[in-house]
Amino acid sequence: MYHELLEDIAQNNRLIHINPVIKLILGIGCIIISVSSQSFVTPLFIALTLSTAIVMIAGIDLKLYLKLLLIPLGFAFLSVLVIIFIRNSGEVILNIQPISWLTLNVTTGSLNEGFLILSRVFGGTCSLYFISLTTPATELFSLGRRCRIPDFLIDLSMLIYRFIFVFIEQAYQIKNAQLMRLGYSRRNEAINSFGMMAGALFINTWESGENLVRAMECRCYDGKFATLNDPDVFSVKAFILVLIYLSATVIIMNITSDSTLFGSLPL
Amino acid sequence: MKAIIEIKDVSYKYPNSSYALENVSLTVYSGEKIAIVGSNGAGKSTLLLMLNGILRPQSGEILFNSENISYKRSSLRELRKKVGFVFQNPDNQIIAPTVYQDVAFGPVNLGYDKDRVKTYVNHALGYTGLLGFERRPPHHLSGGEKKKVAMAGILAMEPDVFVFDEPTSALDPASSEDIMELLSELNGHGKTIIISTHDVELAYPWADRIVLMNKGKIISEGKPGEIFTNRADLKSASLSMPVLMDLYECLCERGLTFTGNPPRSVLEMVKKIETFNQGPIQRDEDMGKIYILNAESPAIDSLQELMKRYSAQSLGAMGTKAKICLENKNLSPDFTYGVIDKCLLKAMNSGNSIIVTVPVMIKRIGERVQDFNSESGHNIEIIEIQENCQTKTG
Amino acid sequence: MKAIIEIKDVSYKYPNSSYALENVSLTVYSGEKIAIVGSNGAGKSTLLLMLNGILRPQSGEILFNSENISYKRSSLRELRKKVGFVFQNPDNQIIAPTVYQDVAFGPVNLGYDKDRVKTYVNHALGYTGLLGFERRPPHHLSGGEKKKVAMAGILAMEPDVFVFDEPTSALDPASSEDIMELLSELNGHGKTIIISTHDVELAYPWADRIVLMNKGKIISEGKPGEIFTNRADLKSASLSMPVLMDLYECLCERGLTFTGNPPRSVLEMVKKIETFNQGPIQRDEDMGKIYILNAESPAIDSLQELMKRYSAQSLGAMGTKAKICLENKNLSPDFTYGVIDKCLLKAMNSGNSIIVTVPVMIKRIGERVQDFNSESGHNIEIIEIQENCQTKTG
Amino acid sequence: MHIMEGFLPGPWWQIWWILLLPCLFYGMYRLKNILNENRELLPLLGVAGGFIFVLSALKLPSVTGSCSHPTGTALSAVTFGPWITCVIGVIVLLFQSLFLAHGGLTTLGANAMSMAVIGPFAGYIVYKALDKINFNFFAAIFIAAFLCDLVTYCITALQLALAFPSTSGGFVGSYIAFLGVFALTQVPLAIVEGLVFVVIFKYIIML
Repeated sequence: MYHELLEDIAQNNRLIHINPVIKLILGIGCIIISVSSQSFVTPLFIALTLSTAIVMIAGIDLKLYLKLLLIPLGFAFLSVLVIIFIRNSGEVILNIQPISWLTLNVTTGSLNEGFLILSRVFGGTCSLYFISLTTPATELFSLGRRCRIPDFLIDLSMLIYRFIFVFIEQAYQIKNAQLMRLGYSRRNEAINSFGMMAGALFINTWESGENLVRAMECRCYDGKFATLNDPDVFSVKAFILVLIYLSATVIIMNITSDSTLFGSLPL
Repeated sequence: MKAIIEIKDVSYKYPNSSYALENVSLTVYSGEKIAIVGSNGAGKSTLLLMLNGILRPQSGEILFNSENISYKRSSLRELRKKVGFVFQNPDNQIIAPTVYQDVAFGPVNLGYDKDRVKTYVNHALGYTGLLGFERRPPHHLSGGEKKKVAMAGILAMEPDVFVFDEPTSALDPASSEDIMELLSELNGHGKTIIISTHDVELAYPWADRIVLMNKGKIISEGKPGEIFTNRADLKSASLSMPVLMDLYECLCERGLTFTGNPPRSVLEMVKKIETFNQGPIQRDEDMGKIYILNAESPAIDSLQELMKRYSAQSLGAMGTKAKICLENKNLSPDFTYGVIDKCLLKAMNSGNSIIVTVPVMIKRIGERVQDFNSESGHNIEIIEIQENCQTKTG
Repeated sequence: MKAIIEIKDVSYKYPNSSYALENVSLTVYSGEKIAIVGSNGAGKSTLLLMLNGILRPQSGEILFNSENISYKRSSLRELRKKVGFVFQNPDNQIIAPTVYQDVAFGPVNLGYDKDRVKTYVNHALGYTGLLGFERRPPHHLSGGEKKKVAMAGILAMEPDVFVFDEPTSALDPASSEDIMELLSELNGHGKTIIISTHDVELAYPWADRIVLMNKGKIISEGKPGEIFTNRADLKSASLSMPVLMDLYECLCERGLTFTGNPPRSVLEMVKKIETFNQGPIQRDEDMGKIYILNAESPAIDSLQELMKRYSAQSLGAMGTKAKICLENKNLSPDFTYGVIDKCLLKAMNSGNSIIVTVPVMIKRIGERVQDFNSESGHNIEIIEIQENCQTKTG
Repeated sequence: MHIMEGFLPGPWWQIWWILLLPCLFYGMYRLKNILNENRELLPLLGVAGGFIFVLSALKLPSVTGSCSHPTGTALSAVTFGPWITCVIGVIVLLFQSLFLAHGGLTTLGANAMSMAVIGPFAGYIVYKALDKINFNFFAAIFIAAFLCDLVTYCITALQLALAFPSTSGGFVGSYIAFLGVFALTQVPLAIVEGLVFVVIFKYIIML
């Protein structure tokens, strides 16, 4: 399972030594600009530039990255479809009447809005991927500590983090073992197999909890967790580059705020 | 021999890491005992996971019974029925609330009816010596017992090929020997066995063929005697020689000359050392005898009497059934592993012994003793004790 | 020797099961290397868990530094600072999301200030060869590396006694040897080491003292040579003899007579066999030499040149530092474990060798070679290569 | 059902964040008090959080053929109560968005409200009520998990409808549209999730 979490990929990216603050400013800045943009141009610009950065600079495998982009598609597609049918304005392009009492219209306005939202999702997701793929959570914990997020919350997050990986490996092995004995082969059986796996995992969770308490006792636990030493140097040059990039996108956003797919203004 | 699995030029790479397998080719023949030997991270498990389609090679192909593996759902079902896989960690394999339910998991998924499931499960439990454990929760079993439940779960599906990832990891010596003997027994029934291990001491005497792996590649393959004498290959695989082999090689380097193959057991090493020693070693005139008793024969009830009659000083048990049978009679055998060699040693020192075993192993005992006799020039006799308590010379 | 831990007549019973420990008494002396040997379920882990107060005996008492263990929270903290415990499964011990944070867990909770924490952690990481791993998450490490992180986490608390439950379980041979050598190094620094294991091959050459356990009781304890020659005790503990010991005993039974103690290594066995052999073995005149090089000395840079100068055919590395040092220079040593014995063997066959090591090990090499010389009647020289590239005879 | 990053426009993503914060702070306050009394709860919550994440990262077998992920928060709500579940849930959702790209950062507020606050509350209240009248345990578990899932999905549809009211039917029309479209996948999933949790609890009790 090792290969299925973005975190694992992030641990090997080439931007790992850049101070997380800079990466977060860039990533979150781009997300907010994407969501705020009234036109599809800026989010697509962000998506394109950040994807290039992820693949070319951070060195993430292109094939893998393209696969990741498919993840949001399912939800986005269905939801955007709904929006295209319910948010009518402007010229009617398409009219369907699947059932006698239901008329579905597709208009220029709804298409514009649908496309805008799709582009926001696209831009936002690429920005999120930028954070996920370049900034391992291990770096975020110490950042959180410096930002004065309460200790117990960070400690809890770190424990959850640690056990995500322990359990995911176990779940993967259990599932493989079930597959080898032809588990998940029929519908009702699949629910049963899944429930058994989850139950077994729950029992393991229980045991892990006991072991963890014991391990912490053995090491004189006194309510403290260590932080990572020596944060990465804050590169002023990188910071200025990020500011320039963000300013540029804001300018693009303002210039292109009227651009739409079909000319008429969105709502 | 007929090829049962052919791996042709297979490569596999986990994303964002180096090759786990790189252009690996290997043919497994029906009825073989193969050990894939290498240190952790050598690619052993990745290779094994390909054999029943859990992982799919990114290049190259895998043939089962001369046909390309198909990754369609129904074909995978067929394949997994024929190639059984036992994981390294039984905790992640046996998850049903009771032993019976766990062993029945496979047969139930094969769609067998209730009676048939019961027959298969009972057979598998009997084979692994777990009858009476049906209602026990796997949780409360020892490591060795858990491993046996995992094996029984696969056994109940009656596959032709058994794949075992690190069969003895984390087991104590007695449980390890139990498991390895079960594997030999399965092999005696004609099953093909493939194990992965980093334990050279284990693989050396057990395997018919060794496949040495490192960093996703096969370094060498061949008979144990060839692979484990190659210090350079072993070093590049971060492994060391089995102790006996090491001793043998060191003695050779010191200028002693031995005849024949390198020793695979203490017995063979003893014989080799004796060949050049002129000391007070006991001579061949007064060899002991080895008696063999079928664990299923009624004569087993009069075992103690038999031991007296044949003036046998030691009792060996080979195979799960034999061990359980003796246990039920409150007899504790002197030897429960490496039994033939130990009895041969006894015989060389003019002691008699009785081996209790199952029919499938009797043939193996005969072969081993004959091998030993022809190589050493001794003439140690094996005698099968007949059901009617008479004897037949074998 | 001073007793550091005294276990007096301790019993412990888990609810709903038989006694895990029954009237166990044992004294551990400061600076010892003890191996508690037994099969799974013998009570080894239960016994170990008592040593730092995780489990509390239901009867009997445990003394640390001649004082009864107190189970008050603050006293337990003190005890656990002094008795470090490394669990069998590192996944049960590693708490934090990165290596640095995990190793720092102990020191931070002991209330050390930031700089002190850093010093201790860096020392522990350097010692275990994990420098450069600080920011790695534990799930990206191999089994052996995880085990080292678990060790480093305890090391950073600087305890006097190290308790290791099955230190090499599930590790491949190279990682096992790494870990065992680390334990010997720690012992060289005066730490008391207690391990539990079911691996007799591992315990036999390593331990100063063996404690043989079965079913919650101590069967016997004493020097490895005594414990592992007692077939009856080993059988009742469901264990078998180490291979070399088995061979030795079989040869004895066959009527060969040896002098001295049973062999603990291949080298010793070779010597024993040679004593009665009159074959073409190379004689003592042309013994090779063993050169020793401090891994911290600048001379290490000219190692290849040194090897030529002293016509050394083989290179050994002892200790983590030495291994890392050679790795950084892209040199691959011929021997990385059992180094002294292998160099002695080389020397017997008139080959020279260089051992790269750390100061604390130099003394151990000297002792081992002296022992060997006095027992075998050979006179193999060890020569320390000095920093200024001159040599001093040791 | 996670709302993707970038899907909710302003001011809706900010509004859901603002609604979430007091719940989160109250949960943290409760948690801190409990931890002050009993420090050993922290490791237990840590493993529980890991479990919830993994459960939701696994693909649930589905009757309709599509795949989704059980929320697992029902389990936490029943075991630890809804306030603590809120804290664990927010952390788990943050990790889900970062590690799996399920959900996002701006949409975390909305997703957490539906999955870590309102859903678990509904499940918890129903479970407690059924428990009081000595309802069959497994049936209670089924209903709690089923409701937890269903309520979560209703809230998500509500959040979408509020952000994108229909031009003709307004909020109500939009809500019906979103409910209808996702009902195809979500209702069967809620049933499956309920069944899965029954199997889990049966399994745990059998051991």
